[in-house]
Amino acid sequence: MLEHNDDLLRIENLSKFFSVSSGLFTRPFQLKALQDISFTVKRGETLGIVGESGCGKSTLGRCILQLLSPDEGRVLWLGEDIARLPEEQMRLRRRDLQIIFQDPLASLNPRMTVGEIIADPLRTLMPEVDAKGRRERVIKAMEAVGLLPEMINRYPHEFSGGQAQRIGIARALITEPKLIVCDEPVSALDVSVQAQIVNLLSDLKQQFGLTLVFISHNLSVVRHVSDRILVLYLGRVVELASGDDLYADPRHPYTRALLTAVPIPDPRRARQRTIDGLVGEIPSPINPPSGCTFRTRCRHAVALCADKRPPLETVDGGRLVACHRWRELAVTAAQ
Amino acid sequence: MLGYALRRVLSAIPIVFITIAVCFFILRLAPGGPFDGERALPPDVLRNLREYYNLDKPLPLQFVDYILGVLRGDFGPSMVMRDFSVARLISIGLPFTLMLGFAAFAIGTAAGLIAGALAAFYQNKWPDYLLVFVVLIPLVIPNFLMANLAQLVFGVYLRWLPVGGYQPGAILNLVMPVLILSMPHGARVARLTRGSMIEVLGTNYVRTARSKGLGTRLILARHAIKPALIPVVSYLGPGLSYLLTGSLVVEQVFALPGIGKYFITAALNRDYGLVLGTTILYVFIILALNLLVDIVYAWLDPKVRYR
Amino acid sequence: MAGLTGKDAVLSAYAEALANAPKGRSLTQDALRRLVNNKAALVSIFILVAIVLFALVGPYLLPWSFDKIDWAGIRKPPDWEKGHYFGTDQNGRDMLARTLQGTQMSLIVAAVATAVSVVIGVVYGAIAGYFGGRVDALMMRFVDIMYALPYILFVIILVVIFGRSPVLLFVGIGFLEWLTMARIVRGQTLTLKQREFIEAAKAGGAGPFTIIFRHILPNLTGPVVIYATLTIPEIIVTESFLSYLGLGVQEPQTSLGTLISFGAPVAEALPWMLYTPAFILVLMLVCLSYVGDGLRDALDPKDR
Amino acid sequence: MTNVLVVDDLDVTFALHQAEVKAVSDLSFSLAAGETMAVVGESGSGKSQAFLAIMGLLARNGRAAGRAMLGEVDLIGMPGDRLDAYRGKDIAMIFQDPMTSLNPSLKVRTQLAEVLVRHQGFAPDKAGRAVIEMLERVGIPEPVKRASAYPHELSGGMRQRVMIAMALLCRPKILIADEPTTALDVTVQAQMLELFKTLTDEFGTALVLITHDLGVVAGVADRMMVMYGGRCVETGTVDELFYDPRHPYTLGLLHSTPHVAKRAQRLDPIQGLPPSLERLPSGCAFHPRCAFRFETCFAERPQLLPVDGGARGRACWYQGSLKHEEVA
Repeated sequence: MLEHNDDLLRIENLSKFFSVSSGLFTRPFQLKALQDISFTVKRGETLGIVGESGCGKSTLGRCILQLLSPDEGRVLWLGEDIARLPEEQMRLRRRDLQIIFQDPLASLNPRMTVGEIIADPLRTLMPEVDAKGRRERVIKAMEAVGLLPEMINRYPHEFSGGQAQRIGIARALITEPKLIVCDEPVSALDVSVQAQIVNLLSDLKQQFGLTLVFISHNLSVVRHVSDRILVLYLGRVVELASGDDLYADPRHPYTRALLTAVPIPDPRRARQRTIDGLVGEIPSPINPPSGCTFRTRCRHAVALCADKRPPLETVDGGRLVACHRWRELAVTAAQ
Repeated sequence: MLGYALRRVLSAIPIVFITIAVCFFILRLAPGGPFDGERALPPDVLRNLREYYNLDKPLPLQFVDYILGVLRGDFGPSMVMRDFSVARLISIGLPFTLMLGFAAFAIGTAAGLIAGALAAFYQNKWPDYLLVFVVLIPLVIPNFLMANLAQLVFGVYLRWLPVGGYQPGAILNLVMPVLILSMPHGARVARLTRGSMIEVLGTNYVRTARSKGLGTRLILARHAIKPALIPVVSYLGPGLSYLLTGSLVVEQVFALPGIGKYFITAALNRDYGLVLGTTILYVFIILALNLLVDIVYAWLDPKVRYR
Repeated sequence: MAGLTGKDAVLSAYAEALANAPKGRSLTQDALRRLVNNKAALVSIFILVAIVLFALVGPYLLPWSFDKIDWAGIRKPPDWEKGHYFGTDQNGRDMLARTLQGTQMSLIVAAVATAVSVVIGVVYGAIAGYFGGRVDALMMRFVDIMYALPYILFVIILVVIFGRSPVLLFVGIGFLEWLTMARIVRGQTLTLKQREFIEAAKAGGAGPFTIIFRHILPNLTGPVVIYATLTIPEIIVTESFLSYLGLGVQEPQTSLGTLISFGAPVAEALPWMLYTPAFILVLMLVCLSYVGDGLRDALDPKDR
Repeated sequence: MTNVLVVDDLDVTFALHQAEVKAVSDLSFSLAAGETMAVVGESGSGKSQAFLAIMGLLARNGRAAGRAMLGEVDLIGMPGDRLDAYRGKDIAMIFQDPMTSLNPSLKVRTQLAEVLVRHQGFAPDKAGRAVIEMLERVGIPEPVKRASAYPHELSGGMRQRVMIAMALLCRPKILIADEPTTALDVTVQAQMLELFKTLTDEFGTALVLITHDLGVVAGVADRMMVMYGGRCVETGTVDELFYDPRHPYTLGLLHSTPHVAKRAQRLDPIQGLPPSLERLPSGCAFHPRCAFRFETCFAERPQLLPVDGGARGRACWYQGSLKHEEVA
């Protein structure tokens, strides 16, 4: 297998199934949350992952961190498959891989002080650091995220959402990780605070040389922070491209529809544009459509789309797209 | 809905069976027995007794015999009241206990629902405070004490009602027992109703109903009552168990000829046959009523049916 | 964070200073503050403490012990000169001494049974909740069945089995009382398990035991404390009820229920024999009920 | 154009266990027939409470003062049973969470038909037919089947469509939509906003769109009102406020909102946190976060005054220009 030096993380054919059981005696059925996902994350970049609710983006984030273990495929961290690693060995890698959550208050243990919360990963992941060293690191981390060190002995319920999110970020930073998965880090925050956190993340990324996987349903935010963007639909990759390419020239009809649906904070433009309205809503992942899963909402669907699943093709400049008709559609779009 | 009911009935059968088995073996394995009198019985008498009561066979066989008997309605002989079969004793006491229980259940549930709904509707106004306080009384005073106090006040001091005993037709003798029995049940129902009603009145969908201009009466009748009843109905099952406890007490205190009195006498005398028979019967009744409650529940909450 | 650099000395001095940084208020402290602000609960706590102290110490201060017979004072109303402050019973025993002994018994029984039920309930509930899936479904189905069964009959069967050994009897009652606790703990564990801070702990490399002891159990103290305060009165009532029926504590030992059962039939002639134990019992139960409500409001400030 | 709703000096206060909290202060505005007005603000700005007060739907501990004239009648302080003649008929409301805003134990048909029975005196079967028609109108496929469904059998977007259908049954003069698309995915949100546009146009209904998302506002609204700390800080047409904001908070909001079509290097957010209503800052509530503040802002509260003698207004002491370069 060819390894690029700048590939920090490489996901290969990853699938994750959940068995949904309704009762003690009924047979559980499978929900295919993720199917055949492959992509790489390069050192120092920010990879955005977007999709509607239920598309599997959070599951993907958790599979990267082995908080959920994938059912199929490999998760290569620096060339080593961590998907089948026993938990004790995985623990050694965890200091490099951290996560920030959506609900800032729910992600903090209400019975622990801020200092204890931030120091928690240090205790298990870096036992060589003594209590004094831990404290120093905690204070440094707090300063880095813009929290006053005087708050170290406070409890989470005394903080607002934005401050709580800063605590969560400090906890993720404490082990000096290489990669942080940000799972909807700003969607629970007020607009003005959301912008502060977005800026904070990009500052920290520069300062500490971080690589980010940024999961969000908000395309504007993803666009703002990401170098490359991965679009998921019903547990499959439909398109992967650099942020500029994706927004300037979306190849998959789903991406195009998503983009036109994003609200634009600019009245004149907003009034001018036509929304490429998707029909209906996302189908149930328990019983996905045959062939291309997007075909039920796609205006360009033809018979082929129902019969055969489109492969993920590499198109110009390392972009990926999974659509039978992307070529024809690109021509129509150009006209 | 029908399928749901059927499934519930079928799943109750093993529970009855398991309960019978557990009670049977616990009681058979327990140290001591009905024949451990003050003086030891001669060995051959004891042997005859054991043979008569079917105690000489191996345990599993005894169990099979017992189950077969139960299926025929035969709960075996009483070991202490020698001339009576358990089934006969039960058939004397059961109708009375059921009557007492149902009367108390009906009165308590109805009163509790009305009181709770009123308290919720007048939340933090005087009817609410009054009801919350009144409801506390039967909850903190255990009902055997309540029964004794009521006997003393209404029977002995005021002489309004008979102190105890019962002959067929003596309705007045039942007033105190039924009310005493219904009070804690009613109080719990009232508390639950108040709590869940307040919760429902604060939900978004009641707000939606108000935003439609439906008017208080319609909102209560159509939008609030059904969901508010859900926790109350799910309490009614365990509530029946509480009523049963109460009925043991009430029958004892007021010297009423119900099954509870036999049960206590049997327990005191280690009359295993009678204890077992009564327990099985109670379990059966309670499971049957619980089943009914579950079905009502499914009717109230459409989501349950699809589980 | 890049490694520690030249700022080390400054930083470590700063860290020292911050060791004394202003302490925040934990959830528990907040709850206690709210509890203290609740007057009914506060008064109830004082009364309860007084009752407990008096029940434990009182017998040593009284001129009569609970089983001593005063042949000169049988069936006598309260008599301060002879030291029968609450009168005597048919056998000439001091009612106050007997009531205190009965209270002691009720309290011990309640403590033992509550402890047993809390331990079983927490362990059972945490296991069911943490492992989830079929284990959980099976374990909780069992609890559902137990719930539907007539609890008091099983207590009575236990009495029959364990005979007259009060300790065993109340361990037995504890064994039957844990159902609610198990349900609550299981439900809480299930919700906590899905909370993001548990995932954060996992991402921080914490193993299952660290998660249970450091992250789940501390967050269960609220419901467990509330449950325990609600169980104590329930067990006091159960015990007094059994004793009242003649199935519980036996002579010369006594309990509030036994005393009431002796007092009730003669209440017309010797009212003090009923009212003394009845008053203490009801007072305890009322106080416990206010404390329980107060704790619930204090620990769950949502609806205020 | 005639005004369908005129609000004057609306105050909303909540009695909390220790103190009284003012959620809305001195709010005045008017709503013209058929127009769409957006009310923008972050959490705690009082935007929802103001309209719940107008609808008479405040929580038990809430109290409203002032006037809200729906034609000739004042809705504030009107007892619930009299309000019911207008609620759902002339003025309707849609809430954020379609999951909990529909009654889980009643079928969709029941919840819709009752509005017509109550306000239009329809017989049940006629109401039933009208319900199906309206469901079809809001874009629900197989309306006959959906009408007999319980809310939990529908998807989030479908439930919000049901809510819209319910609110529009009586063709109200005013529709208040409180964060109607926040819980929905972008694609469904876009469908929903289109639906709002077409239906309110068709029925001549004035729409009040309460939201925190400036993107939603831009595409749909004619006019907007920005709220902060329970007060209106700036109001005007959408174009005026987006292209020429005169209040630092409006400007800050615009700079905080990421734009999908542009990749700015950095957002320029407002510093600090939205205030808690229990501890509102003195003077202008925005001053602790404001880059243009000076002494007056700490001590005195600015009034909402007309700008350029036109219809727009703002509440700010700063008289200079808010050009982007000048932001510190």
